[in-house]
Amino acid sequence: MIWQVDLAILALVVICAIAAVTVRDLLGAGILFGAYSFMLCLLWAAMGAVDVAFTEASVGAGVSTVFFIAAVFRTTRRTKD
Amino acid sequence: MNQYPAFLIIAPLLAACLIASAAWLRRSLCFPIAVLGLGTSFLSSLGVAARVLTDGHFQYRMGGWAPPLGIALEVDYLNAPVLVAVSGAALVSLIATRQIIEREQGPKAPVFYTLMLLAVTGMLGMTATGDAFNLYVLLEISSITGYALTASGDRLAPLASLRYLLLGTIGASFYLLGVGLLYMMTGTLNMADLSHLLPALYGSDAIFAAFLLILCGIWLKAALFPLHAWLPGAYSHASHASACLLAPLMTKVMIYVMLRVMFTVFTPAYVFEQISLEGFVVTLASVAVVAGSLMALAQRNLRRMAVYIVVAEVGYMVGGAWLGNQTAWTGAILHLLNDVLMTLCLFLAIAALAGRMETTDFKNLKGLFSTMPFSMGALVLGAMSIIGVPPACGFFSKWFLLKGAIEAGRFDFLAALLFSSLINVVLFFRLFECALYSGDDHHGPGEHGHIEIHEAPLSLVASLWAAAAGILAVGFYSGSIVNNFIKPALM
Amino acid sequence: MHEIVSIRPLLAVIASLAVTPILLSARSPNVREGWTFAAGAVKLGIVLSMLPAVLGGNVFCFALTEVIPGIRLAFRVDAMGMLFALVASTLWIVTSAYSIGYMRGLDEHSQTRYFCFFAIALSATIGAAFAANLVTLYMFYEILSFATYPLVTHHQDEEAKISGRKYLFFIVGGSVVLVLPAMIICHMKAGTLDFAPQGFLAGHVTQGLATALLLLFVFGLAKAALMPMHSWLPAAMVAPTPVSALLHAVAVVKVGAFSVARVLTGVFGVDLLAQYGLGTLLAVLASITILVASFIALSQDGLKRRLAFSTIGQLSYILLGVALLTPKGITGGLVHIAMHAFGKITLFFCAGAIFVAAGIKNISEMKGLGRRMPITMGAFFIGSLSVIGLPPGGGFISKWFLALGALESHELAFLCVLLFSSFLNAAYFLPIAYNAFFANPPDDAKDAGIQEAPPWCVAPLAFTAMASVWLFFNPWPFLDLARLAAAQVTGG
Amino acid sequence: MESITGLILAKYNYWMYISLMMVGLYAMIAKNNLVKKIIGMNILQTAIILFYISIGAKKGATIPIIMHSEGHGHEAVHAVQYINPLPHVLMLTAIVVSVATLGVALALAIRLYARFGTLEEDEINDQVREAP
Amino acid sequence: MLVHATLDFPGWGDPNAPAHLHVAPEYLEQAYEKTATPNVVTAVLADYRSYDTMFETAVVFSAGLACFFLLRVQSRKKEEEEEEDRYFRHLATDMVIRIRTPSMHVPDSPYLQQLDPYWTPRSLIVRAACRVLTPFIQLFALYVVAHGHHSPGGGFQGGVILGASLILVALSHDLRTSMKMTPEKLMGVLSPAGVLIYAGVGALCVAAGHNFLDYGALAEWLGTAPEAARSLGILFVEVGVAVCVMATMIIIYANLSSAGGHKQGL
Repeated sequence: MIWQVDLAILALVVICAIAAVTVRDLLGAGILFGAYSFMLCLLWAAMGAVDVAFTEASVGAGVSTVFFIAAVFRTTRRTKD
Repeated sequence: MNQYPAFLIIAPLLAACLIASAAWLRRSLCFPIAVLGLGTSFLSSLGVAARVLTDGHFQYRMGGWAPPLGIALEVDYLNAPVLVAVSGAALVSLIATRQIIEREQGPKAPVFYTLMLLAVTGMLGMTATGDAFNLYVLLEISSITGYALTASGDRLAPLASLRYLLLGTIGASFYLLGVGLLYMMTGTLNMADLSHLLPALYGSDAIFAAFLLILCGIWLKAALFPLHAWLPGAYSHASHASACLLAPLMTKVMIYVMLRVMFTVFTPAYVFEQISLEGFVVTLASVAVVAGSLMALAQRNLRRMAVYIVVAEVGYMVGGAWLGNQTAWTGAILHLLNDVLMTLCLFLAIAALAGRMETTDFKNLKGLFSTMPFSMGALVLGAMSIIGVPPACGFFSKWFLLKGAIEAGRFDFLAALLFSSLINVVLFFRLFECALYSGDDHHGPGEHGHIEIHEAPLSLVASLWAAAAGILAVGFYSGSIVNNFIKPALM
Repeated sequence: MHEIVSIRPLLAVIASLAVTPILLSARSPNVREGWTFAAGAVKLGIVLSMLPAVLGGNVFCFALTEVIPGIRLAFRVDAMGMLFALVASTLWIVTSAYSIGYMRGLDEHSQTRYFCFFAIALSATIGAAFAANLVTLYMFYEILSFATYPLVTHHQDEEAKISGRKYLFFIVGGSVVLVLPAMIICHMKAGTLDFAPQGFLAGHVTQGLATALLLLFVFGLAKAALMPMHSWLPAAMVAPTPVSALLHAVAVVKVGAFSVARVLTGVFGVDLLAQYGLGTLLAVLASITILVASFIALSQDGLKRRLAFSTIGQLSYILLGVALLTPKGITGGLVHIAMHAFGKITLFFCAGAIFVAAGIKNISEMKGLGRRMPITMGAFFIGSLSVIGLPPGGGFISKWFLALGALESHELAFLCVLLFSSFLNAAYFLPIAYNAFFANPPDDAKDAGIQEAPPWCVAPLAFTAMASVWLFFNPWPFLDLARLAAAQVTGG
Repeated sequence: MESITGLILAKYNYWMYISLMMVGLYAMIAKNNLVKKIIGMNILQTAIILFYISIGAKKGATIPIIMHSEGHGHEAVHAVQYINPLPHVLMLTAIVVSVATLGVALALAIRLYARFGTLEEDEINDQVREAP
Repeated sequence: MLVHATLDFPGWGDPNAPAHLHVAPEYLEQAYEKTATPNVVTAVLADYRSYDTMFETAVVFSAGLACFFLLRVQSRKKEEEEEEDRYFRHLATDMVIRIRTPSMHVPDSPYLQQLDPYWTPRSLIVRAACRVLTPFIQLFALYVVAHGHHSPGGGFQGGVILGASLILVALSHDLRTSMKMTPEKLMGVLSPAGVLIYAGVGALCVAAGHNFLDYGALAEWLGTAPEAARSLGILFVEVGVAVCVMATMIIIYANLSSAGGHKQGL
């Protein structure tokens, strides 16, 4: 495995995580969380944990994001922080 | 082949699934199935305890795989009585709260039963399992159902429940991380296997970090002061039915997990010789006891008072476990069992009272001894136990705790315990003073005045008295419990 | 000395407890009170049935479950316990009769509750008398505290509440904070808590620890009302008079004094106390209490309050007697349990009867009362004599033995205390009787004629007054029991 | 200097999981918005998953699916060739747990919004204080 | 503290780290022989540690139940009392009718279609694409479940994908359409049924005289070697997991997106 790619993905993961908690829009936060999950999925695939990557792809990037969006749709996008 | 341990845990799980299915078909079946499930579980726990008495420690291999490859249930002197207490208390509280559930939840009552059963499954599983990761999964089952159960209550219940969820998840994550560290350093998840592999690594910082993380996680879940922030809200706003199930069991099972981690995974040799945290933890426990008692004193509502008593009781057990001598451990384990009964009795009584009036504020309790004599009678027994009056069981565990504190030379903890007992006297007699006197101040209705007895539903009162009788019975036989279970467990 | 294993002690304890459900569910007051009497009779019968064997030097034993490894809930009926149980169970019947008269006479509320807790309190008293070890004693001691709380606060007004709080604070606080740690230390040092006739602590404790333990016990057992742990007692006089009578002249305070006596002899042992000079220490404490309480009593106008301070003083006689550590002194102390009980209960009954019949609570209003209530005031006079320790009151016997004990131990100071306090007793009791018979009544009550309390009230007080006199002439079996007990504990 | 760089490089996954955990904890504690807190919670959980997967990683090994063919399936399997499967198993479970927790948390958030009309914790607290 | 502890860790990817040396090799070296399942992850998940996995399924189940419990609004009367606009579209003319008061008769005819208040015309392409894609996704999901022995995947992933495909329908059409395809009642029964299948297989093993979840016990009944029986046992429980997960995902989505009303989703 190529450590540069690995490192790049890791960096992206952290960036997405920080972005998801700082962005001032809950819908955006949800989407960024989806991106974060997807990056993690790539990371795990790179580490050889295919089953986990598969699950993370379907759960984290898929269903969780949908849950977030559904919840935000039912409540509000507004956030103070 | 002895299948009791499997039934013990699977019976409530199966019953939960059956209820969830039956709810769509025939609602009236739900409650009997629930009772059946928990009843089977209780009987199995008795079977397990009997076997432990004759054979000592034994193992049940799930899937037939020997640990550390597979997961095994390990039943020994320590958890057999805890299993009996948990399944028994769950059964009692299920039967007791039926009316409350049906009234409050209406068409969702079957879901409530299912959640209750799943929570009990999780707690029983946590108690019986011999695998550190399996414990996490079961912890999450009882937590997730616990969040849902606490969210059903008054207006503020969802807020309290969400706070509980966030803190609870932090606690569980810490535990998981700690287990991960242990796995990384040893390569196994089985508790017995861990205890064999760990001595070689005792100097390691990672092991120390793992121990701290696991402890912090458990303390968060067990609501040890100052990590107790979630508990008062969660238990005082939740529905009475959920409080009756969770308050007696959840913190106690977490204390059991702490004992298991201290005794089986890390041996006392590590906990008390390699690292010297006991001074700090016992001080913390003393503070917890005092703070819990004082906060209870500040409450003007019976239910909130009871909730803070739970916080103080957690301090008792944690302190006992960390005093570091046989006597204090005996006290902590015995108090764990007793506290299940005491808290159950207390919360059932509160549920009974609350069923007959709007709030449990002290000012609403006037004249209750006349109108609800049976509920109040049981409450008196529970209060005696919490104060520590023999022959109620609370006295005997307090005895060991005090003795352990003296043996360890921890007079701060001793003072905290005595102080808390004194505060408990004040707490309960303040309550009884209200309840003893009817509304009019002087010379009540006289001999000829007739007071209508207006009791809680029969099932609730009967269960309440079952708990109260349990308090007395455990009190009378606490010597046998100590000799037959706790002493061998500490060998 | 034989140990007889028998269930009788347990039966004696639960006899009155067993009727509480019946009392609670009884529809009519007559049924309720009938059962109260029945239980009292059964209890007395059981206690009496054990008397001959105990007088013969035997001991009844019965053990229940093991509550702490090595410690069982157990009963052991020896001479000392028998003496106390006999007093308590006899006086219970009398007090029940009196309660009926008093409660009905005043049409008090919640009578069912009253009789129930009365029964529980008595069970606890007998249990304490028969306790075989410290844990059992502690258990019944605590149950007694809780069972008497509703009785003390029976009137349910603000004063009763405050008194109830004070009562609980001293009694429960003392037992939890002082006695419990002391018990645990004893268990740690000696490994047992079973009362031994000559104590079990000998050889296990140093002088400093023994002193500390002694202080923890005597102050922690606050029912004995050793100063400064006495202030609950006058406060608790807000209770209805029969409660004050039985509980604060007989059951509660006597359980305190009895427990202290039991702890001194059964835990420390006479030899240990003598060896470390602790007897003298306790005797000094008791003497101070006696004198101070007597002086305070002099200044009280409320009859019940004066009686209360008198009780505080008299209780310390018992402690003083035991603290003298001589056979005569201990005999005197123990007999004083019985003699004072009969004398003081008479006085309380009289106070109650006066209140029921004339509505008077204060001594200053009692001038000339003897003409209106001759029987009551006559009984009061006899009771006073007994408590002061003048013949023909039974109290003379106990004071005599106390004085002998003081002589025997060559402590003339304590003899002086005894004599001087008796003088004080006379000073605060005799004027009451004198004024009642010889002073002129206030004008409005001059020609009232005879106005006695209801017969249910008068008969018991007449009975106890006569019993006091009878005990002077024939102190059997109390004196025999006390002598036997003193012989057992001093190893003589 | 060399050694520190080496240390950082050799264990960079572990450093990452710690920083992710801190991000998650920060969001859970410092953020005011409930959904933000929930996101933080999930980040915390995934950080731990990352930690476990990093434990399982093995240099020069392949995914834990045993190579086999129907004919001669019984040649010896060398553990060193395959990545440690156990952490993967555990983390499958952990992911499931995290999505379950997420569902419950969001459900609670919706309930709260329906009742208080806001997701900001301080605003909810104000409302609670005004009308207890 | 964590940072300090990290210094004590074995290096990343070190094959000689203790984690790799104790239990893991045994799994790797024996799993195929004993369970006839090449995917070691699946073997460990559903056989060695199947007790864990059963509770994992139970966690999912309880989460679904919790969402249902927390959000679902069932009292129909209350809903109708709420004053709420409802929109209907006449299919033939595309005319939109608004009905306001609850007392008014709610038309229930095949020519009218109820619309959400926030309704926006949806892209035909998205709709059609979703409709076409859904069966393939579902087919793939079934493959994932069934082929979990050999390739990455298994009951859980398959279940999630199945659930996701139905959520996709709900997203592209509306919640009502998907609720018609997957009625709440069916899902409500399927979700516990999944756990029941799992625990039932375990209980069957007990009935056959072995320990709970010891699939080897099924060998006699299935007429196969214990290894193959284990493999089949894994398949059975995977199906249970898939059923439970699928049903639960749909329940959670339906409740979250409609805040419990099940009337109008996203």
